[in-house]
Amino acid sequence: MAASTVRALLTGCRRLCQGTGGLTGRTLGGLSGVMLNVLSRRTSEFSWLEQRTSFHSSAERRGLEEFFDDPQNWGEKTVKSGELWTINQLRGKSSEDLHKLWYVLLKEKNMLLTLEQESKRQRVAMPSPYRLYKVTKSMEHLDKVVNERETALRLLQTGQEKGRPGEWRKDCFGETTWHNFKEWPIPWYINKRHMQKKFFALPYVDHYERLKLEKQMRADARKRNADRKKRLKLERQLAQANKAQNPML
Amino acid sequence: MTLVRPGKVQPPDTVQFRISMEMTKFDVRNYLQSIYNVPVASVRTRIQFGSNRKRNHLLQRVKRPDYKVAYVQLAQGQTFQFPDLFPEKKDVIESGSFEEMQSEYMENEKQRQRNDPRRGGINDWFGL
Amino acid sequence: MAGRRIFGRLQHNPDLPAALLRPPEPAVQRTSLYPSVVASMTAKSKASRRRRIEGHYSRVNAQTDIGSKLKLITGLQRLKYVVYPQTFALNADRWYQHFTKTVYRPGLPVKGSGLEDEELGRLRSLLCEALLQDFYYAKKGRTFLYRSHEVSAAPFLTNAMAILRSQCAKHNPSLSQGALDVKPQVNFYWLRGETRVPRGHRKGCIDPIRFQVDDHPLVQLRVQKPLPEFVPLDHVVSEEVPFIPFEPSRLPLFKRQYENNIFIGAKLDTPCSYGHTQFHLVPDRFQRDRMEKLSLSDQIEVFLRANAIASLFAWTGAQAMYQGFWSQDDVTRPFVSQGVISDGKYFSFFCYQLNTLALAADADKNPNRKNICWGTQSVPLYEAIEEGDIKGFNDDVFRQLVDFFLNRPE
Amino acid sequence: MPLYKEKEAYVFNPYCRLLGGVKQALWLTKSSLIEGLPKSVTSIYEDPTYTFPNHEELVHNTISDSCLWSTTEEQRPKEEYCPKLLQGLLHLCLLQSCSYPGLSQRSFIENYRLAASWRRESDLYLVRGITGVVMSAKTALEPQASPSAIQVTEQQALDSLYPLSPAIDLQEVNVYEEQNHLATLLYKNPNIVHFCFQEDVKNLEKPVVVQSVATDGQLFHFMVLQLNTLDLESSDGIKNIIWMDGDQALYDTVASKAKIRRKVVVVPAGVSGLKPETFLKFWAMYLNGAV
Repeated sequence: MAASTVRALLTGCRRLCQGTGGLTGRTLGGLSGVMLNVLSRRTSEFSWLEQRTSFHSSAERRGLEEFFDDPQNWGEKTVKSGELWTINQLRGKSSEDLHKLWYVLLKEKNMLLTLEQESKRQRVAMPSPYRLYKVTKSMEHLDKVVNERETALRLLQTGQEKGRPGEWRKDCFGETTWHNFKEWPIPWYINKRHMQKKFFALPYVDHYERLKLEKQMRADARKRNADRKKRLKLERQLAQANKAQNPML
Repeated sequence: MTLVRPGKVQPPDTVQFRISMEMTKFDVRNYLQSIYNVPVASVRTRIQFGSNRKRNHLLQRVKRPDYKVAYVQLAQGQTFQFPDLFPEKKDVIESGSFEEMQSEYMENEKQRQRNDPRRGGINDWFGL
Repeated sequence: MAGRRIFGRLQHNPDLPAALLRPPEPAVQRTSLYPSVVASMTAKSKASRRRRIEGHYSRVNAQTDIGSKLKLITGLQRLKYVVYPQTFALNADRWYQHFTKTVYRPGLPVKGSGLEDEELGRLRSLLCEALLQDFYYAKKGRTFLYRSHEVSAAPFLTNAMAILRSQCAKHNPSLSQGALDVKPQVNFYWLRGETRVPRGHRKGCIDPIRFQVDDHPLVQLRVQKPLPEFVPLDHVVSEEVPFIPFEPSRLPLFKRQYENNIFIGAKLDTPCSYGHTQFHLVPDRFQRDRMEKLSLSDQIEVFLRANAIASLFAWTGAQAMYQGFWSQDDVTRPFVSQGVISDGKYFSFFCYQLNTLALAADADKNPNRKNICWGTQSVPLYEAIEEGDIKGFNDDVFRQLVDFFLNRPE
Repeated sequence: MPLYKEKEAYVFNPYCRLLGGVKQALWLTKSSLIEGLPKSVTSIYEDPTYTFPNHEELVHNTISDSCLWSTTEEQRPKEEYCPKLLQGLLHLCLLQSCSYPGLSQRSFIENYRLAASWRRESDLYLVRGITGVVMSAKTALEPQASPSAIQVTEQQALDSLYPLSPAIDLQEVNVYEEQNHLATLLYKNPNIVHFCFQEDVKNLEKPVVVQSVATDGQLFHFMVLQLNTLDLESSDGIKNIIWMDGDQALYDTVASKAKIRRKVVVVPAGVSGLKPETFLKFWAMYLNGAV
């Protein structure tokens, strides 16, 4: 299952490398890959083709040079970059676009990791280190969107929310955790290893459970009180300030 | 996957990477061939032990994480040289910016604190 | 088992290592009345280091018995690079040329033989029979992955070589007096280049780089008299030995420490101490179709060359060491051996002439002395075996094979 | 399992040690034993025209090469040098093939897989295993015993092993399918008789003769088997004939260093007590069928 997914990804990626999209090319003017998509975000009514023609990229770079930034950016203190992809922006994209965007981000991330390592080695500051955070976050968001879509599809097709069935269960400390089901070569009712597992808590745990609950409630209450106090103090200060400004009132 | 500058001199067709621990030789080969379109002839990997000699203020050992190193030999006679990513660049100061004002001020201060050349190097306290 | 053997050996000769490692330094002839001023033996200076090294050299040179000479040369155990003749490393041939100071020349120096066609035809029918026997008639079971060559190709080559040797012995009487080793062991140990010890208690010392070859040819022929040289010793070869500026570990080559061995496949007592021909089998890992699948088809010939250079150098060098030559006492006559590398179908032929053993950094003075390896590209012996019949038998390869067998000592 | 059979079969493989020894083997294969080698072999052995030139030195070199010289250790262990010695001797014999054209029509197969099965008194017996070297020739060996000698065997009675079971020390297995492969041979194994016995064809028109040589590196056992019958169910009728010449030492001792006990040389260094006659017997067996 996993292997076929990876293969599908790789083939798609190869297609991406061969048929050059606007995404793979680099922008002029020292904008990095993240920046490049800002335009497409604003002008979402443009089709892919129009973007490619209107958005002229430099000659396609191949091979290991993609592990490095644009040579014009070498030695710069700061490199301009676009904003990170928010999850809402990504939700509006088609799956095919997301697939392509994933590899663009991946390459960008590898490039930034290479740059980071090299700057550590040369003991100089990495130019615009925040880029790495932005790429990582974008990838996280993208992953979330893809998962959302998978879940929605699964719900439609099978009515299951999770890809792998499971349920909330208690463990021997009385904690309730999510338990993933798995396939057993031996049926569970004759499986000794499975029967040794405890999905319940004995009565002597009850006391500690209660203590834990109490602790949690205390923490909640403390937080609530602190918030309330802060609010009252602010209100008081505001009232005083208003009074000072308008003594007439 | 991080392309790193090799610590010891490598033959020109060898590229050194730092990869995640889960990646195997075959993964590296497929990754480079499919995503980056790089012809790969052979891949060798090893795991670098991160040192745990360092101690913290409680004299506990602090471990640096281990990482996996991959040496990739390129096929088709390709060679690779790690570029200089931080070349020396001339700083051009824009007119009217804060840096320009700062440098101007510093220059004036230096000028003010310099001794009077007409005194011929005689100390300040000497004379009227 | 091994423990008992080692214990038995110790029992025979309890003081063996110490006695062999430090024989007395030969006395220098005295000319003046007073002893000459020499550097200290134990100081940490360049002069005393030189004195220690020269003492070792003179000690080795003073040995008349070759066995103890070899023991002295190989006595010091340190980490050494293990050179595998059948290596997975890419472009290993240029590295091996550098390690062994060998130039490679395409083409073979051997002249054609004078066998009549009738005789050749008889030999060919025998060879074809052996071929059919092992690839067609004999029922073979299933084998392990990458080991099918051990089932078909290895017995074919062993049988074919034994048959050809026995048939050619009529024309080449030295073969009938010679020895045929099946799966022998060939070892060679040599020094080449210098390096700084990176860590350890000897950190910072300048140390020679040590190499060891442990080779296992499929079959080898040894004879009692040396083969004639291909070119004279002072023949200057125009080709340059490729220089590799990197450490051998970048090939990659790995360091190990174990007993240093110099061995031609038989001990010093053997009457057949000169090499004739070696036969190597290409393992299944390096079969053509597999290399092509890995898009390494340019490495097929490179692999064969590297194999020939490393194993023939090791074998010929060991023969020269058996005659008492070593790196500080260079060879006075060239040593020669031949090699055939085959996977049962494709054959490639190599001739090796050892012109120098002085490879260590302090002995490598004469740039004109180089070892020479002649070789051919691999050519198929036949096209295919179909229905008990051999299609497209290549007579040139066969003739070349017979020529190798007919090469006789003067 | 359609091929499953209730009755268990007895398997002989190289790891079996027969308690009954030759007697048991003879009973299992329904053979009668004749000490010494058959006439065709002894005639070659005694004929001076077939002597091997310069054989003493060559055999000496072969022994010391396989045992002492071919290793960086002091001496090879027996398991290693025994096949090496046999191979060396065979190559030595092969060198003479230019003088005897018949010898070039031979071929060797190493590690040959054998399988044979037969029924003897309603029990199924099997031979399985890997032989050392099998040498096969294009022409069959002539029958060594005359038809009258074969008829004589009818009267001879087989020694029974009573009180032992004839299947003692054989491995019991359930057999699904009976296999038969064809082979003629020359190999190294102490348990000779069984391997020699191979079922060639169901009905024998002409007796089949095979030869075998077994060695442990020092002692040589020569054996010739003539297969007269394949009707092994009953103990009556004509029987197979086996000539055996066992325990022929090729040399007395071989050692890399002299072994001295109480100032007396017990084992001298090198090969000592070389007996070229044993090699000549080997050579005669090799030459048999080619001249």
